[in-house]
Amino acid sequence: MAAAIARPAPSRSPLPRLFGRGGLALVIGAYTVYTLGPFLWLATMSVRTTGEISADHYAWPRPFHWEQFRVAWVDSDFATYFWNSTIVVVTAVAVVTLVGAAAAHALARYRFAGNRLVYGILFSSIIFPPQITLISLYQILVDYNLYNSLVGLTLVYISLQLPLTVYLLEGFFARIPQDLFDAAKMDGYGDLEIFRRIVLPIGMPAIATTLILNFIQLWNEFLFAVVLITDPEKRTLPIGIRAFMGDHFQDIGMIAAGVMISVVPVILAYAFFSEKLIRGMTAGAVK
Amino acid sequence: MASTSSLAAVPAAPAAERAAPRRMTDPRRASLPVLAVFLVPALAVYAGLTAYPAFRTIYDSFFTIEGMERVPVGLANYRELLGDETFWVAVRNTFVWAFVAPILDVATGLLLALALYAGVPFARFFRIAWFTPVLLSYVVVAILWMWLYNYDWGVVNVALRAVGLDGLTRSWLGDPNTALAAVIVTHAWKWAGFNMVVCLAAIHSLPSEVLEASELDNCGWGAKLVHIIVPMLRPTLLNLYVLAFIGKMKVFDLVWIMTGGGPLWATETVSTYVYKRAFNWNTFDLGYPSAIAAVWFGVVCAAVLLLNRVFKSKERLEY
Amino acid sequence: MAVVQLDRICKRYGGGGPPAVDDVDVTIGDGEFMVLLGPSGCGKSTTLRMIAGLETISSGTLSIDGRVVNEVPAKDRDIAMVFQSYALYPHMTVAENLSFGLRRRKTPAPEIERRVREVAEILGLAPYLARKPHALSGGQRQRVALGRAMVREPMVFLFDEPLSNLDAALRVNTRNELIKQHRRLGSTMIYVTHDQVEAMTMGTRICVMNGGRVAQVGAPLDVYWNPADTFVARFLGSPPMNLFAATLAEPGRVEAGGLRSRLTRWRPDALAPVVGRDVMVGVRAEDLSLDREAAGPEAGSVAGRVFAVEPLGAETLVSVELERGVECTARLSRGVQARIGEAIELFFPPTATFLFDAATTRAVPASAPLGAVH
Amino acid sequence: MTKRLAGAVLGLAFAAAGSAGAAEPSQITMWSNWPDEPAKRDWVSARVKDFEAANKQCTVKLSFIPKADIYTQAKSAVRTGQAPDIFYMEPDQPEFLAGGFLEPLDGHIDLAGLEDWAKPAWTSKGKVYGLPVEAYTVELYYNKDAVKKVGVDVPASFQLSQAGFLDLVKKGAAAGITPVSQGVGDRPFPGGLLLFESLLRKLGREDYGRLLSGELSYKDPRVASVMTWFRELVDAGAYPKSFATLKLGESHYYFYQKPGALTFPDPSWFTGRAFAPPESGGMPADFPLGIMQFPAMDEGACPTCKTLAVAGSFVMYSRGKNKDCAGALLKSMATVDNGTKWMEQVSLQTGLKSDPARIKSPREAYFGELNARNTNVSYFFGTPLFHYRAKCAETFTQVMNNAFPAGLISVGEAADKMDAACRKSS
Repeated sequence: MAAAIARPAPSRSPLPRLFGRGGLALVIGAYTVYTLGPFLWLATMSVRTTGEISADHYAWPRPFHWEQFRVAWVDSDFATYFWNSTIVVVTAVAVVTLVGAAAAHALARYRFAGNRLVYGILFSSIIFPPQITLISLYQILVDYNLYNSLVGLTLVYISLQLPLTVYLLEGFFARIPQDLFDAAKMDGYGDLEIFRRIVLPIGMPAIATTLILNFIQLWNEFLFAVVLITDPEKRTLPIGIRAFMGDHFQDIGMIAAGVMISVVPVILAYAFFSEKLIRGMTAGAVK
Repeated sequence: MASTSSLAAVPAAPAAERAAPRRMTDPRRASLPVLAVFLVPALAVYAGLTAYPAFRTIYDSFFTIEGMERVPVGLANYRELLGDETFWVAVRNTFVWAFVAPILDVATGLLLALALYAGVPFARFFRIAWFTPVLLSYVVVAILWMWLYNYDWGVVNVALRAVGLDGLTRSWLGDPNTALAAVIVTHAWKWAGFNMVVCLAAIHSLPSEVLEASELDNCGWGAKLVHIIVPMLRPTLLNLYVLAFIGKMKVFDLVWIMTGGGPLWATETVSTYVYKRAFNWNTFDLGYPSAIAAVWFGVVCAAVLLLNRVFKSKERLEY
Repeated sequence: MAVVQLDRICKRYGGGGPPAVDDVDVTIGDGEFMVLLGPSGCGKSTTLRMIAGLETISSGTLSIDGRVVNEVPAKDRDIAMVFQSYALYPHMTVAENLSFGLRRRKTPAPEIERRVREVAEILGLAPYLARKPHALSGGQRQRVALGRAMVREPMVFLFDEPLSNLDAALRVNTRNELIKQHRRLGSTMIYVTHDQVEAMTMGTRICVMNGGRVAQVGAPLDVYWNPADTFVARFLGSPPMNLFAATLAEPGRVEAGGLRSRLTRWRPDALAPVVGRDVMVGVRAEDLSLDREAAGPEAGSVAGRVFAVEPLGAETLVSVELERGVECTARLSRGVQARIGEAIELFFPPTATFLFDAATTRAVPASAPLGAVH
Repeated sequence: MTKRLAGAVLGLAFAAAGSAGAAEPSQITMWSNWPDEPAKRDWVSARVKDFEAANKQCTVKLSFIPKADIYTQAKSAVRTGQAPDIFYMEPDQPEFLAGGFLEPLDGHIDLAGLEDWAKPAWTSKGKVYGLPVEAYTVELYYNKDAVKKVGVDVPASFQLSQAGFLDLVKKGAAAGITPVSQGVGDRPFPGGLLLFESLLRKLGREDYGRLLSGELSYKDPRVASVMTWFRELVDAGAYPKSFATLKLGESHYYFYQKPGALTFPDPSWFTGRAFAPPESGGMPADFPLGIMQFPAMDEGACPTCKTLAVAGSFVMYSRGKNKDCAGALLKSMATVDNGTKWMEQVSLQTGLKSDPARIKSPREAYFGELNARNTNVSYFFGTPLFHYRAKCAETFTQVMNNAFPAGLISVGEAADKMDAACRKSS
């Protein structure tokens, strides 16, 4: 389908007519099936019993076994997992945004010796394979009594997302005209107030973008959660799903229901915030 | 790590420098206390939860650590690494993935963004639909795609059989010839939407005059793409490539859940190998996996620097 | 109200190179409207930012009202500034933008309210107080920027090319508005621009800068008629003053290429130092005419061929090539009919002649004032 | 700004401190595998409940965690003093013992409650380190009806010959029924079961032991002949096409529900999954399950040999803070009574002593058949992964478990790779 878009059309008509309505629709339709198809398939399976699924993997659910969702919810501690994930992810995202924004602001705005060095150091940690720090991080958390605690996991999540946050926000903050800062200085504001009253509000589109990206990534984080959390009451959603899969080893229908439970809120949230995400990304690029 | 010295310097002398009004008059400068307030939290998080563990890992790589005992072995772990066949297979697979797959990701993302930019109806719906895979966790994506690749009833083989191409059906994840490609496709499926959103944002920010001018120049769609859009998006595309590259150099979750590195190490990546050596082999030695991790960190850094040099791109991702 | 005194102010940036601002020595009187004029990169904005406290002063002293403020942060200098980009806070309404500085200074709320109202009334912004900047036109934004400075009621106003983002008509309006406000407030104002019209019309004095140094300070017309060097001479005036290279063979008259001129403004002893040396003879475009009689008995002249004619409506610019590489432009009346390629001779009164030393570019001081009929 | 941040962090820290402080001093933690195997889970829960009822001074925090996660977590946890007091372990993870992380049970439990054959799996320097709850033999389950349908009669010895098994495979493949249901999607050993059981019967216990300890080469002619035969099975289509990705749970389903297969080589903990309710994927009640012996090899040294192994065991953490309670719990588990209950409820062998006379299993028929296949056999102790370590174990997983039975590499290549990784150079 990629080739279809790229095919040169000897036309100088505006974009919409460039390669014909038909071709475009076909490509778009095909790609939508490709992205949504598997997901919808999963959705149908979530309301079918495993017996029905193995009889025909692609049949339309008949009847709809909505009770699978109830069973999945009751059977496993999805409520707990949700709550844990929410606490950890929301706290981590809030803190990393604040900490990252402060650092990004300092790096974008102030000239000081070692500015680029600090930036490079912070950014370079994006390169670290997580396995590199996993074991030591584990030991450190134990040293500070933060192992198997949501606080420890939150701290680790903050450190995980810090480089990306600084990277994205620094780029955006650097584009805020210096005049605004000068004006605020003339208006009598100090550095911290300028950050709070000027940078944060103006940076909101970019901050929204990093909030969303950080949220998605942490909501789905698995590796650190599995190593750093052992208490079933402290499991986050991805480990919860894994455990749930373990509990229902060959019950495809039930697994699908569990997966749907975990996925739907994120998709709804994205559908709600997607405009902001795009705007945030665009806002930085348009000056 | 060169970082440690500068890390220490910032919080060390805030009081001494407080009386530096000279700096205050230039809004692009800030006194040390102010800088400290802004930077210390981030640097503290970095130092405590990234630099220190990383340093510890590198330190560990000069030991053999069995149980509670650590025996200094000098460079032995590194020497062993040179002769470790599995490691080199993992390096090869990771390189293939890291250099090839981002092209797939970025190209798909760009073309999708162009399709949306071309002004299709329901653009908002498509944007959400195409972004959906990004929202799914690797665990979910892995389950889903293992079902899709199922030999007996997976979509891929069912579709092939439906069009009479029974000969092409295979156990996609079980065949060393296709396993890596199959996992790469899955990974691309997950990430294309992200690239699409970034490209879309970048296209929207292109000055429309240039696009209009190119139309006056009787510039065809293909020509416009090649001569106008791609060159103007170049910084964005290159940055996406580098970001994707870094991501692939670390790729772990998906492989681990889908194939565990098999069959016959065909999908082994450096990350899965490190993890395997650290957590899955029935030995406790942390020194060797630490050595792999340390070497790999160096390789990734070098590769990123090299890419930046090749692309000569000082421009950064446009957000 | 305040006197702003710049005493040998220098600005050097790290990394060597010539200083951006070099030894600027100017005193701006109380209530004066001082215009810093010069091409981009001449150091005028840097000077302004040093006064504002947005840039450190490398050496020299800056004092406001007798108080040395080199080390005083911007917020404590009681100065307001209007930026070229307006620097309106995009996330605040007009009212919030106006009151932002006052809120910081702990001004009582009713007082803030009163001042914002007042300024909004004066500038005609009252209907827009609840809007955000992106919903305003360029002129309205400019007025908000001005208003933001005015509500502060500062000792000194600074303007950094505040009109350059406006279209021509609006620019004229706003210019008049600013003059009006200066008269009303009577505050000291320092205004940076590269536009000579703004400088001539607004400034009580102008300070022409070039390459980081002050080229000349004075009342607008004084600077216009007595430029200190070729740079000032050419920078003020549109089109720029015509300069002709020549060698002063004898005192009293000069001939070079198509140029012929008598130097009646200089007594021989004034010319003595430049006799036999290379000089630049200057004639403003508006002093050239086709009418020999009007130029008087000792009229100078230039002869050449027309190579460009630009009718501007009110007048016509005619460009003449005297010989290869030597050109001059005349501002002639709108009725002039000139054809390209046509040979032409233009005349000017000897009293409209300027003379500069080619080696130093400095003007040769005249013995008699400029006596053109204007 | 920073104040707010500090406040948030402090708040969290307090919340954590609060929950930590609430812990009872006599509480011990215990991790068990088998979240997905109800019978075993119930057995463990019941033992813990009994113990808590009898010992008021101890409470037990019991978690059921998938095996892979237990290993990952325990591996980090033991190093830092954070491992639970009691956790699940199998003898194929010897590094815990070697690293000194396990507490010898000698002083805590009555060793007489353990079967003598089960002790060696956990014995080191004369001490026993694990409570061998789960034991198993490697069995060859089959679908009686399907085998009959393809025209093969299982002899009275319940053991086919080398050629007979090949014939069974070919007939199954010809009839479109997968001969051997097996997959290696989530386990490192199932692909090796058939081959290594055959090698055991060919080589006899002693030489098989030498093979697993690296003293005997995979190029040995006897080994080569079994591998060649095995390769014939593979080429005849013995395994499902989805072999590489089929998970253990799925291969169960594959065997007794859909699409169905002739045989299913599996350790006898087969029952943990098979006897789950059919609607959540277990074996249908009327499934014609049979157990046969793995085929006898031509000129095999020991046709009656069989692998016996200890699997799920409970170990005590050597740095546990409450060894008294932990020891008491393990002690309360190691009784004949509990062994009998395990056999009854789980339908699986145990390393705990049991009283066969008292077993009243609802799966009597199955148990009878399992016992019948285990009379007059001589056991070899331990699966290949119990003997293999590190690179050798990894190579076993990739080559013998996966690539070779998948037909990806030849007999010679497989032998080369195994020798390279496992052969002792001496």
